[in-house]
Amino acid sequence: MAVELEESMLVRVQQENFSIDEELERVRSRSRRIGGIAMFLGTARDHSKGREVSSMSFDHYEGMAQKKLKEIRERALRDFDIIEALVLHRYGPIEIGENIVLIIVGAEHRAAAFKACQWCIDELKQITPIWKMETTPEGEVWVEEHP
Amino acid sequence: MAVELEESMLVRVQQENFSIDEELERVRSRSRRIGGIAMFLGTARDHSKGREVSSMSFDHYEGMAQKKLKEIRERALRDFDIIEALVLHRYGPIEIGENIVLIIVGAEHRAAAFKACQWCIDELKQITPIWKMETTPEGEVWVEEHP
Amino acid sequence: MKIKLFGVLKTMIPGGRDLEMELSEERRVKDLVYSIQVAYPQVGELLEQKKVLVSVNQEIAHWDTVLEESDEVALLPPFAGGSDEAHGWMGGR
Amino acid sequence: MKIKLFGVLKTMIPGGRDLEMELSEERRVKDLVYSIQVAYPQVGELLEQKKVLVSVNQEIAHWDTVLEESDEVALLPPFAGGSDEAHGWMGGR
Repeated sequence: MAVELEESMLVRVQQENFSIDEELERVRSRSRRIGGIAMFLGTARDHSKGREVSSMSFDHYEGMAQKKLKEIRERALRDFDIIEALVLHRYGPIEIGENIVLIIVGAEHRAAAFKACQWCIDELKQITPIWKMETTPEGEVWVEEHP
Repeated sequence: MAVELEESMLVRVQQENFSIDEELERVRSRSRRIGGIAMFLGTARDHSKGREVSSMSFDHYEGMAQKKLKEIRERALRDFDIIEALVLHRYGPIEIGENIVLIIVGAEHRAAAFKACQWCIDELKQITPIWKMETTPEGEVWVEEHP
Repeated sequence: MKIKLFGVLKTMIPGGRDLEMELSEERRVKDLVYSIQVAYPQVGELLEQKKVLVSVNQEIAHWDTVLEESDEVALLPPFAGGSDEAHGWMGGR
Repeated sequence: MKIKLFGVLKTMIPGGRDLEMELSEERRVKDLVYSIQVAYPQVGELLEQKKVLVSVNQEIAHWDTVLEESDEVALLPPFAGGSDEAHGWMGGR
Protein backbone atom coordinates (compact mmCIF):
# COMPACT_ATOMS: atom_id res chain seq x y z
CA MET A 1 0.00 0.00 0.00
CA ALA A 2 2.74 2.42 1.08
CA VAL A 3 4.86 1.25 -1.85
CA GLU A 4 1.96 1.73 -4.26
CA LEU A 5 1.36 5.22 -2.94
CA GLU A 6 5.05 6.02 -3.30
CA GLU A 7 5.08 4.69 -6.87
CA SER A 8 2.01 6.71 -7.81
CA MET A 9 3.91 9.84 -6.80
CA LEU A 10 6.62 8.97 -9.32
CA VAL A 11 4.23 9.35 -12.27
CA ARG A 12 1.88 12.33 -12.17
CA VAL A 13 -0.15 14.64 -14.35
CA GLN A 14 -1.11 17.63 -12.24
CA GLN A 15 -2.16 21.25 -12.48
CA GLU A 16 -0.02 22.57 -9.60
CA ASN A 17 3.61 23.60 -9.93
CA PHE A 18 6.28 21.41 -8.31
CA SER A 19 9.59 21.79 -6.46
CA ILE A 20 12.59 20.08 -8.01
CA ASP A 21 14.19 19.50 -4.60
CA GLU A 22 11.06 17.68 -3.40
CA GLU A 23 10.73 15.54 -6.51
CA LEU A 24 14.44 14.78 -6.43
CA GLU A 25 14.08 13.57 -2.85
CA ARG A 26 11.50 10.97 -3.97
CA VAL A 27 14.05 9.52 -6.39
CA ARG A 28 17.19 9.67 -4.28
CA SER A 29 15.51 8.25 -1.20
CA ARG A 30 14.82 5.02 -3.13
CA SER A 31 18.42 3.77 -2.96
CA ARG A 32 21.83 4.61 -1.56
CA ARG A 33 23.35 3.00 -4.63
CA ILE A 34 22.43 6.07 -6.71
CA GLY A 35 25.53 7.98 -7.84
CA GLY A 36 24.26 9.86 -10.88
CA ILE A 37 20.95 11.65 -11.37
CA ALA A 38 20.03 13.08 -14.76
CA MET A 39 17.13 15.49 -14.94
CA PHE A 40 15.19 17.27 -17.63
CA LEU A 41 12.99 20.24 -16.89
CA GLY A 42 10.87 21.75 -19.65
CA THR A 43 9.86 25.36 -19.09
CA ALA A 44 7.51 27.72 -20.91
CA ARG A 45 9.41 29.77 -23.51
CA ASP A 46 8.33 33.26 -24.53
CA HIS A 47 8.48 32.44 -28.22
CA SER A 48 7.96 29.50 -30.53
CA LYS A 49 8.86 29.23 -34.20
CA GLY A 50 9.36 32.98 -34.46
CA ARG A 51 6.03 33.84 -32.85
CA GLU A 52 5.88 35.63 -29.53
CA VAL A 53 4.07 33.60 -26.90
CA SER A 54 2.44 35.38 -23.97
CA SER A 55 1.07 32.31 -22.19
CA MET A 56 0.10 28.71 -22.83
CA SER A 57 -2.29 26.03 -21.70
CA PHE A 58 -2.12 22.24 -21.80
CA ASP A 59 -5.05 19.93 -22.44
CA HIS A 60 -4.66 16.27 -21.50
CA TYR A 61 -6.61 13.04 -21.77
CA GLU A 62 -7.26 12.22 -18.12
CA GLY A 63 -6.52 8.55 -17.49
CA MET A 64 -4.74 7.83 -20.76
CA ALA A 65 -2.06 10.47 -20.06
CA GLN A 66 -1.29 8.92 -16.66
CA LYS A 67 -1.29 5.44 -18.21
CA LYS A 68 1.24 6.44 -20.87
CA LEU A 69 3.56 8.14 -18.36
CA LYS A 70 3.40 4.98 -16.23
CA GLU A 71 4.33 2.91 -19.27
CA ILE A 72 7.29 5.21 -19.93
CA ARG A 73 8.61 4.82 -16.38
CA GLU A 74 8.21 1.05 -16.47
CA ARG A 75 9.90 0.67 -19.84
CA ALA A 76 12.77 2.93 -18.74
CA LEU A 77 13.28 0.81 -15.60
CA ARG A 78 13.26 -2.34 -17.73
CA ASP A 79 15.38 -1.19 -20.67
CA PHE A 80 18.10 0.92 -19.02
CA ASP A 81 20.55 0.22 -16.22
CA ILE A 82 18.87 2.65 -13.84
CA ILE A 83 17.48 2.52 -10.32
CA GLU A 84 14.52 4.90 -10.35
CA ALA A 85 12.66 7.29 -12.65
CA LEU A 86 10.11 10.03 -12.09
CA VAL A 87 7.88 11.47 -14.84
CA LEU A 88 5.71 14.49 -14.21
CA HIS A 89 3.69 16.76 -16.55
CA ARG A 90 1.49 19.74 -15.73
CA TYR A 91 -1.78 20.68 -17.40
CA GLY A 92 -3.95 23.79 -17.47
CA PRO A 93 -2.73 27.39 -17.90
CA ILE A 94 1.02 27.96 -17.54
CA GLU A 95 2.83 31.31 -17.44
CA ILE A 96 6.05 32.05 -19.33
CA GLY A 97 9.08 30.77 -17.39
CA GLU A 98 7.08 28.25 -15.39
CA ASN A 99 7.74 24.50 -15.16
CA ILE A 100 5.90 22.22 -17.60
CA VAL A 101 7.49 18.79 -17.48
CA LEU A 102 10.04 17.04 -15.28
CA ILE A 103 11.97 13.81 -15.76
CA ILE A 104 14.38 12.57 -13.07
CA VAL A 105 16.40 9.39 -13.49
CA GLY A 106 18.67 7.94 -10.82
CA ALA A 107 21.33 5.34 -11.66
CA GLU A 108 24.61 4.04 -10.33
CA HIS A 109 26.45 5.68 -13.22
CA ARG A 110 25.78 8.77 -15.23
CA ALA A 111 25.81 7.37 -18.77
CA ALA A 112 22.72 5.22 -18.19
CA ALA A 113 20.99 8.03 -16.30
CA PHE A 114 21.48 10.46 -19.21
CA LYS A 115 20.40 7.91 -21.84
CA ALA A 116 17.24 6.95 -19.97
CA CYS A 117 16.34 10.56 -19.18
CA GLN A 118 16.61 11.62 -22.80
CA TRP A 119 14.66 8.56 -23.92
CA CYS A 120 11.85 9.35 -21.44
CA ILE A 121 11.30 12.90 -22.66
CA ASP A 122 11.53 11.85 -26.32
CA GLU A 123 9.03 9.05 -25.72
CA LEU A 124 6.75 11.30 -23.66
CA LYS A 125 6.42 13.62 -26.63
CA GLN A 126 5.61 10.71 -28.91
CA ILE A 127 2.99 8.78 -26.98
CA THR A 128 1.44 10.96 -24.28
CA PRO A 129 -1.98 12.49 -25.06
CA ILE A 130 -1.19 16.06 -24.04
CA TRP A 131 -1.83 19.11 -26.22
CA LYS A 132 -0.45 22.62 -26.06
CA MET A 133 -2.25 25.84 -26.93
CA GLU A 134 -0.12 28.98 -27.18
CA THR A 135 -1.46 32.50 -26.93
CA THR A 136 0.28 34.61 -29.58
CA PRO A 137 -0.32 38.04 -31.16
CA GLU A 138 -2.34 36.21 -33.84
CA GLY A 139 -4.52 34.53 -31.25
CA GLU A 140 -4.63 31.05 -29.76
CA VAL A 141 -2.76 28.37 -31.66
CA TRP A 142 -2.68 24.61 -31.01
CA VAL A 143 0.80 23.25 -31.57
CA GLU A 144 2.14 19.89 -32.63
CA GLU A 145 5.52 18.25 -32.38
CA HIS A 146 7.97 18.11 -35.21
CA PRO A 147 7.91 14.73 -36.88
CA MET B 1 29.77 44.39 -11.24
CA ALA B 2 26.34 42.86 -10.63
CA VAL B 3 26.80 40.77 -13.75
CA GLU B 4 30.23 39.62 -12.60
CA LEU B 5 28.84 38.67 -9.20
CA GLU B 6 26.04 36.76 -10.89
CA GLU B 7 28.48 34.96 -13.14
CA SER B 8 30.74 34.01 -10.24
CA MET B 9 27.73 32.26 -8.68
CA LEU B 10 27.41 30.10 -11.80
CA VAL B 11 30.81 28.47 -11.21
CA ARG B 12 31.60 27.45 -7.65
CA VAL B 13 33.68 25.08 -5.55
CA GLN B 14 32.25 25.10 -2.05
CA GLN B 15 32.06 23.06 1.12
CA GLU B 16 28.37 23.69 1.88
CA ASN B 17 25.52 21.70 0.43
CA PHE B 18 23.23 23.38 -2.15
CA SER B 19 19.56 23.48 -3.12
CA ILE B 20 18.72 22.45 -6.67
CA ASP B 21 15.73 24.81 -6.79
CA GLU B 22 17.95 27.77 -5.86
CA GLU B 23 20.67 26.89 -8.38
CA LEU B 24 18.06 26.27 -11.04
CA GLU B 25 16.64 29.73 -10.42
CA ARG B 26 20.03 31.29 -11.23
CA VAL B 27 19.97 29.61 -14.64
CA ARG B 28 16.32 30.06 -15.59
CA SER B 29 16.24 33.72 -14.54
CA ARG B 30 18.89 34.48 -17.20
CA SER B 31 16.47 34.25 -20.13
CA ARG B 32 12.82 33.70 -20.99
CA ARG B 33 13.96 31.96 -24.15
CA ILE B 34 14.90 28.87 -22.13
CA GLY B 35 12.64 25.91 -22.95
CA GLY B 36 14.76 22.94 -21.94
CA ILE B 37 16.98 22.53 -18.89
CA ALA B 38 19.19 19.46 -18.53
CA MET B 39 20.74 18.78 -15.16
CA PHE B 40 23.20 16.33 -13.72
CA LEU B 41 23.51 15.74 -10.01
CA GLY B 42 26.24 13.47 -8.67
CA THR B 43 25.55 12.00 -5.24
CA ALA B 44 27.64 9.96 -2.81
CA ARG B 45 27.08 6.21 -3.36
CA ASP B 46 27.41 3.69 -0.54
CA HIS B 47 29.68 1.43 -2.54
CA SER B 48 32.32 1.71 -5.23
CA LYS B 49 33.86 -1.11 -7.27
CA GLY B 50 32.48 -3.75 -4.93
CA ARG B 51 33.77 -2.03 -1.79
CA GLU B 52 31.42 -0.64 0.82
CA VAL B 53 31.89 3.08 1.32
CA SER B 54 30.87 4.65 4.63
CA SER B 55 31.82 8.23 3.82
CA MET B 56 34.05 10.26 1.51
CA SER B 57 36.01 13.45 1.35
CA PHE B 58 37.11 15.64 -1.54
CA ASP B 59 40.42 17.48 -1.76
CA HIS B 60 40.73 20.29 -4.33
CA TYR B 61 43.35 22.66 -5.66
CA GLU B 62 41.98 26.03 -4.55
CA GLY B 63 42.19 28.49 -7.44
CA MET B 64 42.97 25.99 -10.18
CA ALA B 65 39.73 24.04 -9.57
CA GLN B 66 37.65 27.25 -9.91
CA LYS B 67 39.63 28.22 -13.00
CA LYS B 68 38.94 24.88 -14.70
CA LEU B 69 35.23 24.97 -13.90
CA LYS B 70 35.08 28.49 -15.34
CA GLU B 71 36.79 27.25 -18.50
CA ILE B 72 34.25 24.44 -18.77
CA ARG B 73 31.31 26.85 -18.54
CA GLU B 74 32.83 29.20 -21.10
CA ARG B 75 33.64 26.44 -23.58
CA ALA B 76 30.13 24.99 -23.18
CA LEU B 77 28.58 28.42 -23.89
CA ARG B 78 30.82 28.78 -26.95
CA ASP B 79 30.55 25.27 -28.41
CA PHE B 80 26.89 24.36 -27.86
CA ASP B 81 23.64 26.06 -28.77
CA ILE B 82 22.77 26.84 -25.16
CA ILE B 83 21.82 29.93 -23.16
CA GLU B 84 23.34 29.38 -19.71
CA ALA B 85 25.33 26.81 -17.75
CA LEU B 86 26.07 26.35 -14.05
CA VAL B 87 28.89 24.15 -12.71
CA LEU B 88 29.22 23.46 -9.01
CA HIS B 89 31.40 21.02 -7.03
CA ARG B 90 31.65 20.47 -3.28
CA TYR B 91 34.79 19.67 -1.31
CA GLY B 92 35.51 18.42 2.20
CA PRO B 93 33.72 15.54 3.97
CA ILE B 94 30.50 14.31 2.35
CA GLU B 95 28.05 11.77 3.78
CA ILE B 96 26.49 8.94 1.77
CA GLY B 97 23.48 10.18 -0.21
CA GLU B 98 24.60 13.82 -0.18
CA ASN B 99 25.14 16.05 -3.22
CA ILE B 100 28.64 16.23 -4.71
CA VAL B 101 28.45 17.90 -8.09
CA LEU B 102 25.79 19.77 -10.05
CA ILE B 103 25.61 20.79 -13.71
CA ILE B 104 22.64 22.77 -15.03
CA VAL B 105 22.34 23.76 -18.68
CA GLY B 106 19.54 25.90 -20.08
CA ALA B 107 18.82 26.03 -23.83
CA GLU B 108 15.99 26.76 -26.19
CA HIS B 109 15.77 23.10 -27.10
CA ARG B 110 16.49 19.95 -25.17
CA ALA B 111 18.94 18.21 -27.51
CA ALA B 112 21.60 20.91 -27.07
CA ALA B 113 20.93 21.11 -23.33
CA PHE B 114 21.50 17.36 -22.91
CA LYS B 115 24.61 17.33 -25.08
CA ALA B 116 26.23 20.26 -23.28
CA CYS B 117 25.33 18.93 -19.83
CA GLN B 118 26.89 15.55 -20.53
CA TRP B 119 29.96 17.21 -22.05
CA CYS B 120 30.39 19.40 -18.95
CA ILE B 121 30.41 16.51 -16.48
CA ASP B 122 32.68 14.41 -18.70
CA GLU B 123 35.08 17.33 -19.07
CA LEU B 124 34.92 18.19 -15.37
CA LYS B 125 36.16 14.70 -14.55
CA GLN B 126 39.01 15.05 -17.05
CA ILE B 127 40.44 18.45 -16.25
CA THR B 128 39.36 19.58 -12.76
CA PRO B 129 41.92 19.14 -9.95
CA ILE B 130 39.63 17.47 -7.43
CA TRP B 131 40.44 14.21 -5.62
CA LYS B 132 38.20 11.78 -3.79
CA MET B 133 39.06 9.74 -0.71
CA GLU B 134 36.64 6.98 0.26
CA THR B 135 36.42 5.44 3.71
CA THR B 136 35.98 1.68 3.27
CA PRO B 137 36.27 -1.39 5.55
CA GLU B 138 39.92 -1.62 4.42
CA GLY B 139 40.62 1.97 5.40
CA GLU B 140 40.90 5.22 3.48
CA VAL B 141 41.43 4.90 -0.28
CA TRP B 142 42.12 7.62 -2.82
CA VAL B 143 40.25 6.97 -6.04
CA GLU B 144 40.90 7.82 -9.66
CA GLU B 145 38.70 7.95 -12.71
CA HIS B 146 38.54 5.21 -15.27
CA PRO B 147 40.58 6.09 -18.33
CA MET C 1 -21.84 6.50 -28.52
CA LYS C 2 -19.93 9.33 -26.87
CA ILE C 3 -16.58 10.29 -28.40
CA LYS C 4 -14.09 12.41 -26.44
CA LEU C 5 -12.48 15.37 -28.18
CA PHE C 6 -9.16 17.01 -27.29
CA GLY C 7 -7.03 19.98 -28.21
CA VAL C 8 -7.86 21.71 -31.48
CA LEU C 9 -10.78 19.33 -32.16
CA LYS C 10 -12.78 20.99 -29.40
CA THR C 11 -12.73 24.17 -31.46
CA MET C 12 -13.42 22.45 -34.79
CA ILE C 13 -16.61 20.69 -33.75
CA PRO C 14 -19.49 22.82 -32.56
CA GLY C 15 -20.51 21.91 -29.04
CA GLY C 16 -17.15 21.28 -27.51
CA ARG C 17 -15.94 18.47 -25.34
CA ASP C 18 -17.74 15.39 -26.67
CA LEU C 19 -19.23 14.14 -29.90
CA GLU C 20 -22.35 11.96 -29.91
CA MET C 21 -22.35 9.43 -32.78
CA GLU C 22 -24.72 6.58 -33.58
CA LEU C 23 -22.83 3.28 -33.72
CA SER C 24 -23.78 1.61 -37.03
CA GLU C 25 -24.39 -2.10 -37.73
CA GLU C 26 -20.79 -2.42 -38.78
CA ARG C 27 -19.02 -1.82 -35.50
CA ARG C 28 -15.46 -1.21 -36.59
CA VAL C 29 -13.41 1.95 -36.13
CA LYS C 30 -13.40 2.57 -39.87
CA ASP C 31 -17.19 2.65 -39.85
CA LEU C 32 -17.13 5.24 -37.11
CA VAL C 33 -14.59 7.23 -39.12
CA TYR C 34 -16.92 7.08 -42.12
CA SER C 35 -19.81 8.45 -40.03
CA ILE C 36 -17.60 11.29 -38.79
CA GLN C 37 -16.51 12.06 -42.37
CA VAL C 38 -20.14 12.50 -43.36
CA ALA C 39 -21.04 14.73 -40.41
CA TYR C 40 -17.75 16.69 -40.05
CA PRO C 41 -15.82 16.60 -43.34
CA GLN C 42 -12.94 18.70 -41.96
CA VAL C 43 -12.32 16.26 -39.10
CA GLY C 44 -12.87 13.33 -41.46
CA GLU C 45 -10.05 14.61 -43.66
CA LEU C 46 -7.65 14.70 -40.71
CA LEU C 47 -8.61 11.15 -39.73
CA GLU C 48 -8.07 10.04 -43.32
CA GLN C 49 -4.58 11.60 -43.30
CA LYS C 50 -3.82 10.01 -39.89
CA LYS C 51 -3.29 13.47 -38.48
CA VAL C 52 -5.99 12.61 -35.98
CA LEU C 53 -5.91 9.15 -34.41
CA VAL C 54 -8.71 7.16 -32.81
CA SER C 55 -8.18 5.60 -29.40
CA VAL C 56 -10.31 2.85 -27.91
CA ASN C 57 -10.07 2.26 -24.17
CA GLN C 58 -7.04 4.55 -23.99
CA GLU C 59 -5.01 2.70 -26.63
CA ILE C 60 -4.48 3.77 -30.24
CA ALA C 61 -6.91 1.71 -32.34
CA HIS C 62 -6.59 0.16 -35.78
CA TRP C 63 -9.26 0.78 -38.36
CA ASP C 64 -10.42 -2.83 -37.99
CA THR C 65 -10.77 -2.67 -34.21
CA VAL C 66 -14.33 -3.74 -33.29
CA LEU C 67 -16.22 -1.33 -31.03
CA GLU C 68 -18.53 -2.14 -28.11
CA GLU C 69 -21.17 0.30 -26.76
CA SER C 70 -19.21 0.43 -23.48
CA ASP C 71 -15.86 1.31 -25.08
CA GLU C 72 -14.19 4.63 -24.29
CA VAL C 73 -13.48 6.23 -27.64
CA ALA C 74 -11.54 9.44 -28.30
CA LEU C 75 -10.15 11.45 -31.21
CA LEU C 76 -6.53 12.50 -30.66
CA PRO C 77 -4.84 15.34 -32.58
CA PRO C 78 -1.01 15.33 -32.75
CA PHE C 79 0.49 15.29 -29.26
CA ALA C 80 2.58 18.19 -28.00
CA GLY C 81 3.64 17.46 -24.44
CA GLY C 82 6.76 19.04 -23.03
CA SER C 83 8.07 22.45 -23.85
CA ASP C 84 10.34 22.80 -26.86
CA GLU C 85 10.38 22.04 -30.58
CA ALA C 86 6.69 22.30 -31.30
CA HIS C 87 5.17 24.17 -34.23
CA GLY C 88 1.82 25.73 -34.94
CA TRP C 89 -0.99 23.61 -36.25
CA MET C 90 -4.18 25.12 -37.56
CA GLY C 91 -5.89 21.79 -38.06
CA GLY C 92 -5.74 22.06 -41.82
CA ARG C 93 -2.14 21.55 -42.94
CA MET D 1 60.77 26.45 -4.00
CA LYS D 2 57.47 25.31 -2.47
CA ILE D 3 55.54 22.57 -4.28
CA LYS D 4 51.87 21.95 -3.48
CA LEU D 5 50.74 18.37 -2.89
CA PHE D 6 47.23 17.00 -3.28
CA GLY D 7 45.25 13.83 -2.68
CA VAL D 8 47.23 10.66 -2.12
CA LEU D 9 50.55 12.51 -2.41
CA LYS D 10 49.94 14.14 0.95
CA THR D 11 50.11 10.68 2.51
CA MET D 12 53.10 9.52 0.45
CA ILE D 13 55.44 12.33 1.40
CA PRO D 14 56.26 12.79 5.08
CA GLY D 15 55.27 16.21 6.31
CA GLY D 16 52.04 16.70 4.42
CA ARG D 17 50.74 19.64 2.48
CA ASP D 18 53.83 21.08 0.76
CA LEU D 19 57.21 19.96 -0.47
CA GLU D 20 60.26 22.24 -0.25
CA MET D 21 62.69 21.69 -3.14
CA GLU D 22 65.84 23.56 -4.14
CA LEU D 23 65.53 24.90 -7.70
CA SER D 24 68.68 23.77 -9.54
CA GLU D 25 70.67 25.71 -12.15
CA GLU D 26 68.65 24.04 -14.86
CA ARG D 27 65.25 25.54 -14.28
CA ARG D 28 63.03 23.24 -16.27
CA VAL D 29 60.22 21.03 -15.00
CA LYS D 30 62.20 17.92 -15.91
CA ASP D 31 65.04 19.05 -13.62
CA LEU D 32 62.58 19.46 -10.78
CA VAL D 33 61.21 16.00 -11.53
CA TYR D 34 64.76 14.62 -11.37
CA SER D 35 65.31 16.18 -7.93
CA ILE D 36 62.02 14.70 -6.70
CA GLN D 37 63.02 11.28 -8.07
CA VAL D 38 66.22 11.41 -6.01
CA ALA D 39 64.49 12.48 -2.80
CA TYR D 40 61.19 10.55 -3.15
CA PRO D 41 61.67 7.60 -5.52
CA GLN D 42 58.05 6.41 -5.15
CA VAL D 43 56.68 9.80 -6.27
CA GLY D 44 59.39 10.03 -8.93
CA GLU D 45 58.14 6.77 -10.44
CA LEU D 46 54.60 8.14 -10.70
CA LEU D 47 55.88 11.32 -12.37
CA GLU D 48 57.89 9.19 -14.82
CA GLN D 49 54.75 7.18 -15.69
CA LYS D 50 52.70 10.41 -16.03
CA LYS D 51 50.39 9.15 -13.33
CA VAL D 52 51.23 12.32 -11.48
CA LEU D 53 51.34 15.58 -13.48
CA VAL D 54 53.15 18.82 -12.74
CA SER D 55 51.24 22.10 -12.94
CA VAL D 56 52.85 25.53 -13.18
CA ASN D 57 50.69 28.55 -12.37
CA GLN D 58 47.59 26.35 -12.41
CA GLU D 59 48.15 24.90 -15.88
CA ILE D 60 49.50 21.45 -16.71
CA ALA D 61 53.19 21.91 -17.59
CA HIS D 62 55.43 20.26 -20.17
CA TRP D 63 58.76 18.82 -19.08
CA ASP D 64 60.53 21.64 -20.89
CA THR D 65 58.57 24.42 -19.19
CA VAL D 66 61.04 26.84 -17.58
CA LEU D 67 60.41 27.63 -13.91
CA GLU D 68 60.70 30.97 -12.09
CA GLU D 69 61.13 31.26 -8.30
CA SER D 70 57.74 32.97 -8.14
CA ASP D 71 55.88 30.25 -10.04
CA GLU D 72 53.12 28.30 -8.31
CA VAL D 73 54.03 24.64 -8.77
CA ALA D 74 51.96 21.61 -7.80
CA LEU D 75 51.98 17.82 -8.20
CA LEU D 76 48.61 16.45 -9.32
CA PRO D 77 47.56 12.81 -8.93
CA PRO D 78 44.77 11.50 -11.20
CA PHE D 79 41.63 13.62 -10.83
CA ALA D 80 38.42 12.12 -9.48
CA GLY D 81 35.79 14.82 -9.34
CA GLY D 82 32.13 13.92 -9.49
CA SER D 83 30.56 10.83 -8.06
CA ASP D 84 30.49 7.72 -10.19
CA GLU D 85 32.83 5.43 -12.09
CA ALA D 86 35.97 5.90 -10.03
CA HIS D 87 38.21 3.09 -8.86
CA GLY D 88 40.68 2.65 -6.04
CA TRP D 89 44.23 3.89 -6.43
CA MET D 90 46.93 3.00 -3.92
CA GLY D 91 49.54 5.20 -5.53
CA GLY D 92 51.57 2.25 -6.73
CA ARG D 93 49.75 0.65 -9.67
